[in-house]
Amino acid sequence: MIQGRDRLAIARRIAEDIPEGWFVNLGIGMPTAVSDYIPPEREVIFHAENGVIGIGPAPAPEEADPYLVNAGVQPITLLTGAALVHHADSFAIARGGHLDLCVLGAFQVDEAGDLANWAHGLTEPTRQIGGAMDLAVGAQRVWVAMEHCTKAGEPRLLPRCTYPLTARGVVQRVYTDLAVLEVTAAGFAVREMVPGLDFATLQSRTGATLQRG
Amino acid sequence: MIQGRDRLAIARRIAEDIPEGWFVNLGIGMPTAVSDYIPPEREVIFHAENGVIGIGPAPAPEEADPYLVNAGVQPITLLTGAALVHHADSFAIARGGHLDLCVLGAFQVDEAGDLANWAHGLTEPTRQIGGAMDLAVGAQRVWVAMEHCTKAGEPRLLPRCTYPLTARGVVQRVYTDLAVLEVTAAGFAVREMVPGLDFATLQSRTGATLQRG
Amino acid sequence: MIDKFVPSLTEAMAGIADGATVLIAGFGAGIPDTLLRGLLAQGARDLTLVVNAAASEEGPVAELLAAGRVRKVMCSFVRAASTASRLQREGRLEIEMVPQGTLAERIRAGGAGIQAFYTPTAADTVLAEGRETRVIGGKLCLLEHAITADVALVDAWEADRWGNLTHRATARNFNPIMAMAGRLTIVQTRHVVALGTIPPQHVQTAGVFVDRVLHVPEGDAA
Amino acid sequence: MIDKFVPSLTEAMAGIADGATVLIAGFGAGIPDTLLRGLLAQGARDLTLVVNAAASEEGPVAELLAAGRVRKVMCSFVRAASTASRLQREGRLEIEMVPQGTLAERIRAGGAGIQAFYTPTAADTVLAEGRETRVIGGKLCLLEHAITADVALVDAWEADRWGNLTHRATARNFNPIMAMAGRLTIVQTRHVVALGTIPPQHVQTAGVFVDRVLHVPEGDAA
Repeated sequence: MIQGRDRLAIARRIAEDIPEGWFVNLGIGMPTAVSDYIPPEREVIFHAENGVIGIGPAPAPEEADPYLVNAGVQPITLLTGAALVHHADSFAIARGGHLDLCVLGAFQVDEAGDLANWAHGLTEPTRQIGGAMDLAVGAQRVWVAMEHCTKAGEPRLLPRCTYPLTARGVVQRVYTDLAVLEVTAAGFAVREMVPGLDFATLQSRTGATLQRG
Repeated sequence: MIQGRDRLAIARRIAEDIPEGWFVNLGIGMPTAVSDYIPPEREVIFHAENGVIGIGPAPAPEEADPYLVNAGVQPITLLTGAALVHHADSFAIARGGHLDLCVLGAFQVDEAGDLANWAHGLTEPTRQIGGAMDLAVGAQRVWVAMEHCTKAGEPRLLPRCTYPLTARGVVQRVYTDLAVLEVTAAGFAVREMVPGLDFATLQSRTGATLQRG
Repeated sequence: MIDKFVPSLTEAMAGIADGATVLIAGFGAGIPDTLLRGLLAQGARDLTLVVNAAASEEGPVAELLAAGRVRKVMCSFVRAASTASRLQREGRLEIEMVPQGTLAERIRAGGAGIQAFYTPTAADTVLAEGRETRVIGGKLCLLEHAITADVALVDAWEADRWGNLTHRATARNFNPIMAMAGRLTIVQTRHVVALGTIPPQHVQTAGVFVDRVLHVPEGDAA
Repeated sequence: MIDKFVPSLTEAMAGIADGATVLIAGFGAGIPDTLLRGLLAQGARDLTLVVNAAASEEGPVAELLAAGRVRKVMCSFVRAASTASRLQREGRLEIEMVPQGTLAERIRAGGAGIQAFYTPTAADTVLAEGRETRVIGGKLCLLEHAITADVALVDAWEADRWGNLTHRATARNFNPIMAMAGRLTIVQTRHVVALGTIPPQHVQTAGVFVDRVLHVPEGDAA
């Protein structure tokens, strides 16, 4: 039995790859935890769609300020050096190419780098576009954090997304519970597997054909 | 010999027609003086293209702050209640319909309300577009302050402008040294003449056919 | 003397017509909740609401929806378990999904006199189906039109009698741009300050965008 | 540790290539005069300058023009008695006249990832000849493209090591939006402040837009 990374371990793994000085937006859900694993001496500046540049650690519950929340409407603190702007200015940052990285959750990613993360289908009543379409096309880099398969065991890494797209050809890397993969011209290239996992097993859990290393 | 209004008297005449509570942009030149004739108890808020909302009286020369200027790069003061914004936000005010009035200088105005105030011709090396095109199409009302004729005695109020246009069909009123005229569907209607001036004389100094009051 | 303060919620909400488009600011924080209750009481019907999220079964937006007062919602986020989704399934509500950044930019464009713009956001998604796209600077772009509205409902932290506003922390969000885009911009403010209290360089929403201001002291919901 | 301060004007201006497009902020106040002298000394040629006015025969913009370093100027204002007009008459300079609000909006669009927009400004003037117009919402509009630039030269009053800036009074003008639109944004600041000195809600240009900051104490022109 392979011990895959849990959600926090995926976030921690992503944090390892973010260098000092980057401006980064973290999507709602799994990506939000990434900032918890950036060592304090490494200055990385996190952005939220609702106008925060420089999110600090989560406050103790009794110190939460209802006027200070992130894009998931969770209480936050501000780093020393933070800035606050309005929503259009905040998305000017996201859409204008000023974010070095955006980490998003996804339902599906395909080997062309297409991203599907807002609906399971067009008639589905839950439609969580939020800022994902803006971030996906606007950020310099898009990394995805997600489970390798659905709870039902269906692959999420596909030759072609079947859910409605968020954006086309934008994903550069995918971090899952099982592996780190890069989207290349030849498709998904496996950069890293969790200990004990072999390539054939990873391939069996993946809808698209994987490239070695 | 008719005593026409001088430049400051034109400005004073315009000031009479501006009610309390309006947001007003004053163009460079003659219009700038309009604010001097608004009585202090009548709150009118003046805007400048370079990001000022709430221009106060001109400072004494020794109190001029080089960091605080109007769109003519003249020193200004700020009213209590003023706000400062950047250039795009300032033009969002002008272009977004938020100014009740813009008072502009002009070379020519025609009976369709067309305004020409940025160049005498297309090859002329002085081209002072500045913010006039933005203001002329964006403000709720455009009033023009100008001499009725050029120094050479040529009329400036015409059936059709001969100089390059700033904007088409935007001028509602013209205040000159001789008269106050309104642009109507039937052309220029004379609302007021300076004392001693008769209609025939005014018509003789005007390129377009005038309508009586 | 310019004084945009109104003494009551009824006067704040006066004149909103049936069929009006209403911008509703807020994102977790900065929601004009008192004005929304005022809109509920005021009675206007056949409304179009422009709001970031219609994700709830509670609160004044859900109540407006449940009361059958809304024809259409433009938003970036709906949930299955929301009044909006239920009404849409029942064929009683139109929902237009708009990416959040495009929503913000369309509202700003409306306030700034920009009629329409091209953006890469959503250009190669189902949201672009049947709509105008164009390649500009090598990027596929979608034409998006400005949003202006009859009414904007805005929350503020401080306001002066000219309508100059500050917004506290992330309660800023949509408030300044919705204030710009409303033909009638109505503000609820937690604090009233004397003219000149807000330094000119710290005004976050200039009074030029504001029509009426209602003082709603914090914790006071009426 | 993020530290955007550079110790010298030479380092501030390093790497500006021939053929670069350079945004030059300022409007009476807020002109990055030291950086402009640095650009003059740095030597890049064949430049396109985007600046509100090219109206003078003196000062560093006129010197850049006179030195034959500039291919094109985009501006809203030129005078007959200016170096720009003289060079244009001699066939040595291209001048693109842009209405000031359109200029500001095109720069903001560049910084905000908007590829192009429709505006009524100048739509029925000679500036629109041969260009795309369209009636939107009953208004004749002109298609205007975003301006992005290789370099933005920006003036500030205060800066911290992340590049958060304030601008004093009307020295703000084009500075925040040009900072957004430059791929390399270089700032001269009158004052250096510790991180956190500028309250988050009072930052006028966020450090996310800034690459390098040079301290130029007031009155010191080098």
